[in-house]
Amino acid sequence: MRKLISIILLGMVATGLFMSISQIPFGEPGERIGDHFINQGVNETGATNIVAAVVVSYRGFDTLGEVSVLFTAAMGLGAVIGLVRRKKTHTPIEPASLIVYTGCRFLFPVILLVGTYIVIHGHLTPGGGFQGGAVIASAFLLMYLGCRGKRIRENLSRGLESLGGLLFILLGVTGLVIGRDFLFSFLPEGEAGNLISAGIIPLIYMAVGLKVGSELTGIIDHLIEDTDELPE
Amino acid sequence: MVIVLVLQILFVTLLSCLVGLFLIGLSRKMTARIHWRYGPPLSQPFIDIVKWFSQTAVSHGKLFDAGMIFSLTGSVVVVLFLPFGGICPLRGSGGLLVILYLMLIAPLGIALSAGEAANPYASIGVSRKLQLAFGYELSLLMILLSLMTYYRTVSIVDIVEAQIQSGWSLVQLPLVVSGLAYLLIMPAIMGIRPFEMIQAPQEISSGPMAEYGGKFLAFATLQHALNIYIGLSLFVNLFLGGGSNAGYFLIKLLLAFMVFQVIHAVWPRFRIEQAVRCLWRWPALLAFIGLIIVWVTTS
Amino acid sequence: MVNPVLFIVVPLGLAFAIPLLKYISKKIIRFVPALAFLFNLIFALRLIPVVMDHQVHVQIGGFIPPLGINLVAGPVGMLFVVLIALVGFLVSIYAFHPIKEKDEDRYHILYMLQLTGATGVVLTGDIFNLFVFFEILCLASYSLVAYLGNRAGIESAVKYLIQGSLGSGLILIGIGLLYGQFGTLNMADIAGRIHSVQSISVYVPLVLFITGFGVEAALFPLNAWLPDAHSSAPSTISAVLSGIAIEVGLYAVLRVVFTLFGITHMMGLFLLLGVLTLLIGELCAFSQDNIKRMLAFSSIGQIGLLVFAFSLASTLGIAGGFFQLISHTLGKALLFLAAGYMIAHTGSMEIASFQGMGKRMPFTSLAFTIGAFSMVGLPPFMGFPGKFMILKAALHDGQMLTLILLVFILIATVIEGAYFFRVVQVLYFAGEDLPDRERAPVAFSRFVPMFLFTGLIIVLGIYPSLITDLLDASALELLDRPDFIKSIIP
Amino acid sequence: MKLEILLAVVFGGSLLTYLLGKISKRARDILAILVLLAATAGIASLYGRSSTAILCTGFLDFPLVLRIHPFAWIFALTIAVVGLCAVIFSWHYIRKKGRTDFFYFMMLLVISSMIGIVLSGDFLSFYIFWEIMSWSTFLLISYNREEAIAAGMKYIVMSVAGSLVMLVGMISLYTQTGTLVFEGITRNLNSASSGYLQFILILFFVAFGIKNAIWPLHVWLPPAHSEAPSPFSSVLSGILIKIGTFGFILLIYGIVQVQVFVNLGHALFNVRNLLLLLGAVTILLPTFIALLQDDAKRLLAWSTVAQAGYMILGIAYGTSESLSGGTLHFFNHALFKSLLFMVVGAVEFRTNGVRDLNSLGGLIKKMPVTFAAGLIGVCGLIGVPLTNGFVSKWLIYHTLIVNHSPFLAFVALLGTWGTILYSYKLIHHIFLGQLPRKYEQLNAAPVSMKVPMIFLSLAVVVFGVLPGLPLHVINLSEIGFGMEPLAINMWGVVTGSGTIQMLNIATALTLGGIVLWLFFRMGRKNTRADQLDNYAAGAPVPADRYQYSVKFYDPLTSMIAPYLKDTADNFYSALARGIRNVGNGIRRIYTGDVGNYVMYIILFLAILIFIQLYWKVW
Amino acid sequence: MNFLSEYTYYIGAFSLIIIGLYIILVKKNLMKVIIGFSIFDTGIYLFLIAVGYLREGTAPVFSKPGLDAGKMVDPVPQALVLTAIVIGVAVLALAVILAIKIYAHYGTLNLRKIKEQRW
Repeated sequence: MRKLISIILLGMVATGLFMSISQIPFGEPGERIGDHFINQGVNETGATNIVAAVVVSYRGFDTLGEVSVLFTAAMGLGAVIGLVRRKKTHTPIEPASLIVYTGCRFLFPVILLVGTYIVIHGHLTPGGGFQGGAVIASAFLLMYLGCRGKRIRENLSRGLESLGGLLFILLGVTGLVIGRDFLFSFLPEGEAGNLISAGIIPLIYMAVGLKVGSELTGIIDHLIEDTDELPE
Repeated sequence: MVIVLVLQILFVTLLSCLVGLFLIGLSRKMTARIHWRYGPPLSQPFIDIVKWFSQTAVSHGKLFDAGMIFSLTGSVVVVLFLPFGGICPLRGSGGLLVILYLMLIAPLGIALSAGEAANPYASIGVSRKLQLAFGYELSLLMILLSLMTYYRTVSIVDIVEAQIQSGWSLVQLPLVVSGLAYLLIMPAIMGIRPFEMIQAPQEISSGPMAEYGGKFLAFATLQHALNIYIGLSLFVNLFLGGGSNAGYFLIKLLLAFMVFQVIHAVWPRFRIEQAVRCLWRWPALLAFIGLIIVWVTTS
Repeated sequence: MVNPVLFIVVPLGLAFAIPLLKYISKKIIRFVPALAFLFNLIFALRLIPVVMDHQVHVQIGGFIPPLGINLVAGPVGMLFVVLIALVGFLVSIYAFHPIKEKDEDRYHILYMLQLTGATGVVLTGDIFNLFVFFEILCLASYSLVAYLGNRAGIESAVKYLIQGSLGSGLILIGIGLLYGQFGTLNMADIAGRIHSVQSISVYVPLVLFITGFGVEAALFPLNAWLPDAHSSAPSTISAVLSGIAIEVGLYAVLRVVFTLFGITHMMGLFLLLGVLTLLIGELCAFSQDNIKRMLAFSSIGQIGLLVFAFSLASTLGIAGGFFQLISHTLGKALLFLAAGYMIAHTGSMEIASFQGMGKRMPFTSLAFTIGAFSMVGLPPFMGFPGKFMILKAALHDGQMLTLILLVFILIATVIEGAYFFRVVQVLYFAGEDLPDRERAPVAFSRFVPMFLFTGLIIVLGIYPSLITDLLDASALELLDRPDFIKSIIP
Repeated sequence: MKLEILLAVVFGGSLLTYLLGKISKRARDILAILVLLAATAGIASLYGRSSTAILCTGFLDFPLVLRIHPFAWIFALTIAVVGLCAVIFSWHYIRKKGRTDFFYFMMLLVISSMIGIVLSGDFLSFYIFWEIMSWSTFLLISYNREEAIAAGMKYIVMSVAGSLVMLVGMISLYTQTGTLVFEGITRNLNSASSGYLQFILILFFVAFGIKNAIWPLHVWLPPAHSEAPSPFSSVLSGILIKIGTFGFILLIYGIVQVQVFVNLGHALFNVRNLLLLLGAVTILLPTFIALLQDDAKRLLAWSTVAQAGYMILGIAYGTSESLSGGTLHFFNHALFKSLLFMVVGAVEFRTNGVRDLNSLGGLIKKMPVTFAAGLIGVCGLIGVPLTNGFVSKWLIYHTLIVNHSPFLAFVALLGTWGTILYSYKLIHHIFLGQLPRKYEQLNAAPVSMKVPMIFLSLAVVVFGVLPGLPLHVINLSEIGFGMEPLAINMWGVVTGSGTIQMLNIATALTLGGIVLWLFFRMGRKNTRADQLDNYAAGAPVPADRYQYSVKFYDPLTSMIAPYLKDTADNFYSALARGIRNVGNGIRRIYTGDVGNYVMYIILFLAILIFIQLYWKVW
Repeated sequence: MNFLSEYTYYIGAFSLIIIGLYIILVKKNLMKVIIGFSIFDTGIYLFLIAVGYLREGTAPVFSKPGLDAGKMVDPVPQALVLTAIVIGVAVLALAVILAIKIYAHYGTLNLRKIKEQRW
């Protein structure tokens, strides 16, 4: 009965959607603000990776909102779990096998390096703060899977998190302080292609990378703690 | 001019009391005659009143006396408003409505004094008296309203003069039904059999009169006499043309009384619910039809 | 005059800073939200006279509107910013007293983020940015509903999350469709081009937006989450949810309907929807015996009334709608705070357990009664001018449909009166008479917000003309689209 | 004294009383009485003057105007006087009870809002004061806890419904005439079609009918009056009901102009006949329901409903005599009804809470002054000639008969006889008959209760004997309404087709009384017998005390009881139950299962899309 | 016929969305509903990217100097998707945690049984 109703309803929604996309030509180059970004993107912002330019400088406010969404999620998680202090004594878990242990000890710094590379070169090559941060977080995830029982210090990750956020906001506010708009890139674009270029985009991306990395690790850390005390 | 008024007032009150008492005596004499016995002398009520006044009465408190005086005053004042033949002392100050309202002072006064007497039997009597009054009021109101609508006036004196020109209203075509209804409720108004459960001597122990003795009994009888007089005079004035002078008026009064006295002599006494049911059935229907006829014809 | 961006950035910055402040001292964290919203309140109030004659536009990142994101601080926007700042500030004072004994920094951060999201939604002029801030508001609300961690809170939070994120998904599809057709994300830009396209492909995004934002704005079939969320959240949060979150959802629907799509001939549909929501909200509230669920259903009812007022699409109707919106926000926030304080005292949410509260907590019961009387619309309080303006607009409108719906509104108001007065009677007159001395002390942090709310309700009830000119300006902004478009895209 | 100062004094006074109550109870009582004294003096000083004053220039860009004219003056004075008596009466009555500050605050608030209503010059201030009166009355009615809560709820729901209907009527008048001030509305209302006028009349008729307790809308009154504290129920019954009457008069005579009202709409089915019919039913049914009541205050409450019917008859009939009859009856009823409630209140105070008629009796020995006041009040209620009720009833009967509508007159007169029955029942069960053993040590009503009672009973008698005083002021107001006034002199009414001169009736009664009293004293001195030493005509005298009160008018009441079930009340409770069940049914929509909730969202989306696909709404 | 070939991406995206919705509507288990959400989100992201796609377009990154601007894909939807994905992650993380807590409280994930908050 429920299936039948949902099929009928979804059929109606689908017809609506299909009727509406008849106006949107697939693949044809309609006049869009994207063309402006592609043509003038490099010389306006100095970043070769146009997507990064759009994400950070043109629509920087979205990214700020983006970061605060992630921050809300992290805080929400912490609030819902409601764990205050990490309980020292918890059920002993058998250590991972030797191969896995040494493998992850070896791989951990490499993944970290790759992550930071992606963050730093966000404005040049595809990637950026979010993707780099995710990679960094995956490094820590590997640590948790590999050598059980090791934990990052709780308030370190939280400190880094809020530091990244504050850095982002301070960069934005300096734009205001110097009399221009919020998130105005006050640094020189520099010569496209090399590392120190594209105004404040790299700085923002570093702040975002720092924040996303520490945040996702925090989330993973919370999730792992929480699974310990689940009723068997 | 004021002296004439005072004289008229004295004349009307005294005469009405005398007529009332005489009628009570007459009714006793007639009932006795119908019952094949001699019956007390005509002047028996006067003798009783004198006797009662000489006895020491038992009183239950100030309201007990005040209530009785209040009720008798009410009846006396009503008499002043009713035209006695040509004379109507308080002609200009309010018509039938005022009479109607003044007529309710008497039962109220007796009810208050009987209530004060704190005798449960007296309270039962009072409740019966008020129920009976309410019983016949239903039809009486309709009859009076039909009269007032027919003659387009509220004052009773105008009605009497109108009847002098155009003849008795009993015979006027639209008022016949109301007149009939009035005939049916007359015994209840006067409190004579078949509606005698309040004044009847046999009911004395559970009537409002239970606690009355001596002066109070005298006042109660006087009040009963005036009540009979008022009922009859209303009937005569409203339906039988009221008489141009006192003589005609008294004759008509006597004739009307004789008619009801005959019924009084032979009829048994109703219980209170039979009385109310009887009053609310035929007389009310007739009065209602009368009112409709009058309303339709004179609109 | 301050740059409107700061209304979003300052609370956000402080929210990010709280974890760091924890190192300095645990005590001051409780005062940070109050500080942030006091700042917002003061500067927003200073900005209102400026906004009254011309809209303030702010580009982010120095790029002109269709390319970058721009903030539009018109009378409507500032009206909401002031409202959010005011309620946020007062409720944050109420929250000086900790809700759960454990450290509260997460609560304060989420609380600030929720209201920042709301301020962002109200100010932004870009649909994707609207979606992002809307998402912050919803996400913070989900976690705050689950904050107490008890059985009811978690269940309501899950249900709220599922329905909310479904709504957000639909909004995202709508944004995709709009971008596909018009190639721009700026509201004014889209508004300018909306009529150049064949109808069905514009209608579907409209419907998607209405459904998506409608979930948060608690229109009839979409508001199943509201009763559970408001009754199981901590009372400060239900005050904010009822006072601000659904109003901001309604603002988003209004902005979409009036400015973005500018439809004025489909209003009959919304009139019916509004009255349906009103009737269902009031009828359900009538048969509740849990006080917070009753207040939640009454919020649904009031939202129905607001939708009816706004869909009259006349300056009178919209100004009346805004006035009733403000009176509902203040009234409902006061009711939830008072009810929360009483629940904390009696321990149970059942109305029957509030017997004799008039003696034990005289001030809170007085505040609750004034809030209830204002919601029903009795004269000396703020509800009356609101209802009066809506009725005037409806009768001015004069169509047959409006008059018939008016009858239903009257019935609903009578029902609303019935269940509010029942609670007032339980407070003062039910149960046996307690001796006077048994009076519970009123904590200072609980006294100030309730006192200020009550004061505002009475002052605005007696002198409504204080804010009517702001309301007329905002009605004008919503109604004449072309001037809104011209001012942003020259 | 300017109008807005008067209102400021009264409203400020009520607030001050509440605050002062926190400091010293006695000061608060005195202040309450002073405030009302000042109000009475202020209103009295406005006699005969008709002026307007601006209360506040712009509330939602509507001017709030105050207006005083003779017609409003009568109402204002009655409100102030009866309010003053009630507050004096509650000096002792409320002392032992709880929450006395709240009681005084609400009492003064009700009285001041009523004065506000009467003095208002435009519909908006009229409505604002009306609502303040409603909710403060609600709080006062539910003051007595247990059953008073249901009574309060019933009252407030009906009065909120009524005031909403009035609000709609008021605003539609605004849309029609462009202004809310009464003069403005009367000026440009003549352009309105008769259908629109009838619609407006129906709306206002419902709103004022609820407050005036016309038959189908009277349901809240009996429980409200019997559960409210006695001083308040005397205010409630005496004057609050009459605010509806004031509204009627204002609407029919002030705004819609009576000649327009009289010949409005179809010959038979128009608002006037509807009003007259309902007025007649309001007289008949409640009078006989009052007969069946065993609770003193409920009996009086039903009697208020009945007396309100007389006023409606008077007002709706449209001639100047009927208007003066209706208004005079309002004035008289305010006096004797509040007196009666005070009498019952005093008895209730002394026997601490006993209102059941069957368990009282014989209190005349213990509370003679209260009895005297009660007797005069009852005579006023019946309309015994020397009291004020008689004149107003006579006026109403006279117009009905002369203007050829005898059936209405019949109903009214029958109502009077019903009044006699239940008033005697009230007096007999409380004061007459045998004194129960437990009330032997009862002492008389305290002085603070005696003063207002004596004052009111004097007023009842004085205005009974000298009806010219109130009639003169009523004439002034009728001239204000543009109708030709009544030919009156100090002692009564002199109309062509029937005059009443209270002078003659009064002298006749007093002289007759004195003569008969002398005649009575002529005989032997009576011996006093103890109350219980009764004559039982031989039947054994019952040892303990018997009071004949249960089923007092039994054969009559058992005959009419089956016809007197309060159908309106059953209808409303059925309606309330229906709404509750619907509510319960509807809330089942929220089943608690997220699957359904998500289904609703997609359903909403699908419906909107279906609408577009099917009907091309866009 | 060209409809199918021309709009394959859109059809793919919408079918993912419809499947996701179907799962949310029909499934009893909370985790399956959450999975349904992720499918629903993926469908939306695919639709957003499809909107910005250009036939034979390259990624909008000027890694090598000689790239032609005209052939590049529209970067804006990609920016939007980037933000939307992170929002999706945040919501899913919260959903999972709440699912864990639900299981801790109720002992079951069957949505038809978690019905205490109703009416």
